[in-house]
Amino acid sequence: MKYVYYPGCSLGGTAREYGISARAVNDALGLEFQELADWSCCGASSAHMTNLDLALALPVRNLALAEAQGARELVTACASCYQRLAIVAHEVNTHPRARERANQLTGADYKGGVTPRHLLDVLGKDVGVDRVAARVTRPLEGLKVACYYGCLLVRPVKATGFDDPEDPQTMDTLVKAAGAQVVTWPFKTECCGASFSMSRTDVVAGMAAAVLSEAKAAGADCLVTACPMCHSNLDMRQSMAARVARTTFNLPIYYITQLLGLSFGYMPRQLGLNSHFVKALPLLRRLRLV
Amino acid sequence: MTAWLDALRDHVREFLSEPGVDVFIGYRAGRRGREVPAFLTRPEQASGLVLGPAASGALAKYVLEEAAGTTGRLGVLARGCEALSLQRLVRDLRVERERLHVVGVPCAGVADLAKLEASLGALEKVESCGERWLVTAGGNRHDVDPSQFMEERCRDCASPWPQQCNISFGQAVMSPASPDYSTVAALEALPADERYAFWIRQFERCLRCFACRQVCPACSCVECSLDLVDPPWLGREITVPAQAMFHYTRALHVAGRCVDCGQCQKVCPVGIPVALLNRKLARDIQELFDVQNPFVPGEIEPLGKFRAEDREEFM
Amino acid sequence: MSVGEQSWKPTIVAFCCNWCSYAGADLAGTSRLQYPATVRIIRVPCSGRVNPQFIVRAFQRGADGVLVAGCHPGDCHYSTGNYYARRRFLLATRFLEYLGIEPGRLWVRWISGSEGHKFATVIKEMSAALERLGPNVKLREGAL
Amino acid sequence: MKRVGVFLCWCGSNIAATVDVPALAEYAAKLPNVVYVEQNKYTCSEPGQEQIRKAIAEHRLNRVVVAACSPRMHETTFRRTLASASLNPYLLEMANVREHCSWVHQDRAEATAKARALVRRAVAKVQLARPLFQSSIPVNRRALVIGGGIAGIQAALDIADSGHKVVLVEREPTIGGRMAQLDKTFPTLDCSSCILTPKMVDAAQHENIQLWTYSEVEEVGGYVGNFQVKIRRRATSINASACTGCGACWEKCPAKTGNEFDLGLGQRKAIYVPFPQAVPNKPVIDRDLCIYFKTGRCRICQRFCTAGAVEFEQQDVVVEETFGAIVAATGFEQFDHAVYGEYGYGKHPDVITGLHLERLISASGPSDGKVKRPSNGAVPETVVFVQCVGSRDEAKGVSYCSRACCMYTAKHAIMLHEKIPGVSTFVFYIDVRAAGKGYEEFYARAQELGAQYVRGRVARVYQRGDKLVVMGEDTLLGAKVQVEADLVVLATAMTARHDAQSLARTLGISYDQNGFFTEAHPKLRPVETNTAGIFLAGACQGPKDIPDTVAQGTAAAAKVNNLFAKENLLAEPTVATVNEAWCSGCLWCKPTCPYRAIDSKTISQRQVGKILTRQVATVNAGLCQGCGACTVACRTGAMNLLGFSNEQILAEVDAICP
Repeated sequence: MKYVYYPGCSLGGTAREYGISARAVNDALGLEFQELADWSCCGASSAHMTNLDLALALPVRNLALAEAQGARELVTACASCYQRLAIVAHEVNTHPRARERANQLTGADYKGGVTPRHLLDVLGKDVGVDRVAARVTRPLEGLKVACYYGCLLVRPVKATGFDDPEDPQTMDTLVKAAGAQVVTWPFKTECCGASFSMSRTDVVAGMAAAVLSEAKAAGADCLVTACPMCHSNLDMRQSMAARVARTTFNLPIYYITQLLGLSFGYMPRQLGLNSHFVKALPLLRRLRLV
Repeated sequence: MTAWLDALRDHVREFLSEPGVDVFIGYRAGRRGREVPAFLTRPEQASGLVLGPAASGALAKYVLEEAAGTTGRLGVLARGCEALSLQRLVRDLRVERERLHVVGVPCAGVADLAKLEASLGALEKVESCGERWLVTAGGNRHDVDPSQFMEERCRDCASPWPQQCNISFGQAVMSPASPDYSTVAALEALPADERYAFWIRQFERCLRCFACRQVCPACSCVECSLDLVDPPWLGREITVPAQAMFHYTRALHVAGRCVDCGQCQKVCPVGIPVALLNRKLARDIQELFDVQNPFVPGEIEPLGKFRAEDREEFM
Repeated sequence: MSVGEQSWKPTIVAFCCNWCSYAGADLAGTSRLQYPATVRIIRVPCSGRVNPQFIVRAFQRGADGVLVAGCHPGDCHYSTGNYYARRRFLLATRFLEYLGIEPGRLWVRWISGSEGHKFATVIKEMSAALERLGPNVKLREGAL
Repeated sequence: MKRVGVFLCWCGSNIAATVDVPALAEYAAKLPNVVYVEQNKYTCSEPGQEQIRKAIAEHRLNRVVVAACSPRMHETTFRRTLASASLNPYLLEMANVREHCSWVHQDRAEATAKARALVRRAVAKVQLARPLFQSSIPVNRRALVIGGGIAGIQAALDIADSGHKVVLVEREPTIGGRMAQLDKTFPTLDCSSCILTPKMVDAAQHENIQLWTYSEVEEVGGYVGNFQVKIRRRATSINASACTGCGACWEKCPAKTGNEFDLGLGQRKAIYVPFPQAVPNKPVIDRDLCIYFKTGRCRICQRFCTAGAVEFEQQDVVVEETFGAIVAATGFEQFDHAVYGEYGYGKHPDVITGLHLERLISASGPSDGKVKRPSNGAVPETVVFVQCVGSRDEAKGVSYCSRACCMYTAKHAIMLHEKIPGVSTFVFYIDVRAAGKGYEEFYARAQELGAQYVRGRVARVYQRGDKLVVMGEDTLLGAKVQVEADLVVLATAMTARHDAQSLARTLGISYDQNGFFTEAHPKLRPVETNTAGIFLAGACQGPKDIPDTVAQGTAAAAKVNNLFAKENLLAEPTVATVNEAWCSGCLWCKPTCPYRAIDSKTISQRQVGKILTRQVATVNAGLCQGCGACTVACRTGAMNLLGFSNEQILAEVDAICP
């Protein structure tokens, strides 16, 4: 299976381990990801708050590039990129004037023929749980995972729509396929406050604490996510959240591709499992998964 | 000579001897090699019945005139297209099925007599002989390949074997699974303007002689709306748009009821491809309304019924 | 393009069923929705009353476009009239196209009594589409 | 000689501001056969109408065109004007230059040009108008009421009390409907059963009412005054006249399932009465559940029935009856709030709906009136009510307000405070709508008793240990709030019956985008439908509470009585008619007629000295509603529609084009 792939900025930076683990998983599953040539920032997390033209033009530039390269879909692993691309794709497809404006701004001639997709959607639908399960060589037995989708991945339904916005399941089925145990918990799609990650760390600490507390209360010993924002917030801000909640969490935050990669038999280093703030390996060692 | 013709004559002779029988409609030999409609009322006339490639008319519609004001039974000879035409008249309640005695015969296509005459000279006789035709013309006998001289409408005949007959003679022939719409598709492939120009070229020749209507088994109205002065459906003025209106109306009036006998096109003195209009509508009816064969009269005509889940294009 | 051509506005003859589409047009009026003065409505009891011959008649007499509007399927005041209309016009739209009339000349739309907005939108869209097509000369008396 | 008068209305400035009426008058005067033109400020006013009457007399007008508003507005008015001037009312034609012209266009020149075309059309059509006369149809004074809830019961009683026969058809084994499920009613807190049960008994015992429970309407034909209705009376498997209602059968029946009446909170048997006060109080056998019907063995109920009333061999019976009028009172359903996964309905047993709570509070309910948590039977200490679950939510539910929820939630809060001392209740709401007599006071009382109203939506309900955590937002404080609750009660929207559309099609009435039946006019004809003789009562027309439902039931009955006050109805004369000379008798018109108004008849014709008999189509003018579908099926045009004739429409097309 071949896809045109939009990496986004995070996957080369703060979420480098997401980027490399995604490559590893794709290789293992025989997915061919061709990087979108000349891609640029999608404007995520700030553009739509500050400049509507920019918020429109940046994603359309990338969509138009994909369209010009003959792609009908554009796959991204970052939940934030995905959401921006999907919202704008929806917007220009439902409002001809928005498309005109975007084309005018970018000088492109985007016709609306590209559907942005998230990697999770591709893994869940195109590859399918059965094929993922078949590739597992080291089942993640004993790992109790809280699947955390965050607020961006499945909302708004009009634009995204690949999973239930209140109780999404894609990641759950994949984690189960990898042999881990999924806990039932209510905060799958709660916000972690990522947009305030830099500006209002006090707010973020409180919100992250709520998410982490619920995961812990539900019996999880780690969280899994498919969003670089969620990851950095829950991982990097975890100690601060623990102080706010006057507790210790000690909950490693994994990317879905890291867990899948691990179950496929990759070494921790090949998946960037050594680069987390909350140490990612001790738990795995304890369960004899590495 | 066709093998079953004697048996047919015997049957008709017997039929005409039965009480309450008014007439048998078949073909007899005419002048110049033609075979023309015959209206037999006495048993002894049966020996004069003929049926060969030169019988290029259509008998079904004569039933209407014969049935009007009488109550007796009517026999009629029917090839595939004529049998469908009779079904049409029955479905349109123009004649009761019980009054008809339909005698089915096979048909492998009739001769384009004008074309034969043009290439072989004055016709004297046209007979079928196995797969070939024996034509006597200009004093000579010719062995002719039927495919060269067959009427156009017979070439892609979808109903070579008559259905729903009281009795039939000869060997049954398989019908093709679906009518052939290739001529329609070819025209559809043209750009709109060219198609328009094509039809205008056809319609401007129209003499409004109404021969297409007169011969049509689906045009059996007591009074034709196109003859009426009031309401002025058509108007009296002879303009190309009015001619177009005529053909549009005629085609829509037979839409869903046309049996594709092809007579309309055959009788047109100026060669307008009238059947090409009928076939377009039939093709669309077949596709849009899931009608298996739109040329076979059904219980209710496709435009007289609907399904709630019919195709929706008008939201 | 001359000035005269630029100011040309199409003429639309609309057959509206009394119960839904005519009421929809009335609602557009009571809601003061603005749409081009291109449309002229002929009231019929039901879209099932519209004879396809009326359509060609309108083209003959100089209409640039014809709209047939009725209740949504399932909502016919007479319960089934629009279903017959739907069959007739599925056929007639294709047939007119076959005769070489541009597909955008005849529109059929279901417009309910509560869809004043839809009525106005259909007229706006249809007017714009006809302006792109230009005046109709096909089948028009005097143009041939 | 046609003498047409044209009356142009200014409608104050409604028309005149956009259309140049004087110019239009000048233009109209030149149209064929127009002999008189007049402008009025308000043609529909009494002086305006008087002018028409005067002009008809003075100028010997025999055709009238009024260019004014929509004929849907004033055609009847002006027809009456013509009639009062001794001119046949159908010699009128209106040009709609207001709704279709002055109100929707701004450019004066364009609007005036269009108005000219519209007047031209009307003048052309009116020339071909013929005097038409109403025909009369006898009225069968017997009514069918579909649905035995409070709306249907009320309508049936009111019709029956006026001396007319009524058949009340109910799908369930008992009448009573939703109201029977309720414990108390707002704002008076009357016991629902206490006020409903006597009415149910009245309906059952009324000499003019036939009660057909466990029955459904299958087919409706005919027309006002003469509906032919096929009703399926499902086999109850019980001989109703033999059964004493003793209850031995259901005591002994071994097959159990959740009781629908208690929304599954309690149990019922295969042979059952839905609730103790059911009317008729005779059981039915649920054949899908009954062991005998599934396996051929059991018959325990039959063995224990001393009256010998159990009849397994009963079959459904389809009866055909004639009615003069029909009242649809089929009620509503609860919104399927499964789409609100975040509220955890179905996942957490302690998340219930308002109707569940009614059954829990009800003394005759599965818990004998004790409010208990379904999960563990404990008495709840904290209860959260969530309003607008489905209502006012275009994204996931319906766009409308369900009207009754605010008040029944206040009622629930009041009742909980009365039943459970020290309970805390929270009500999450968008707005509180308490428009009704005594409603605002009722809402205030709920607050006084301690119900805490929180303005905001609930985002999530989840289980934490034994408790339900309700996360929401208080928009007045601008803060997130969390409540640990024992019970969460969802005020689910009232929606149309899932099969309402199919009943609408059977009845030939229309329904809105939400599936509620559409009234003929939202303000002025609220219980009539666009199909004459069919009326609406209760929540099948839209969400409403009990007082409104009862009022509508009575209103529908008044309309039926109104109809039944006449021996004959006058039918619109704009019907199809056959020109027998042109008709070929093919009868292809017949299948297109939804009213079965077309039949064939034999005519004799003299032709060339012979008498010919032949078949032609004929229209029953009483049955025909004038849709005209047949006219298009007729190729000759022998079938024509009076008032919308082929001649007229062709003339209109000719006149309206440039």
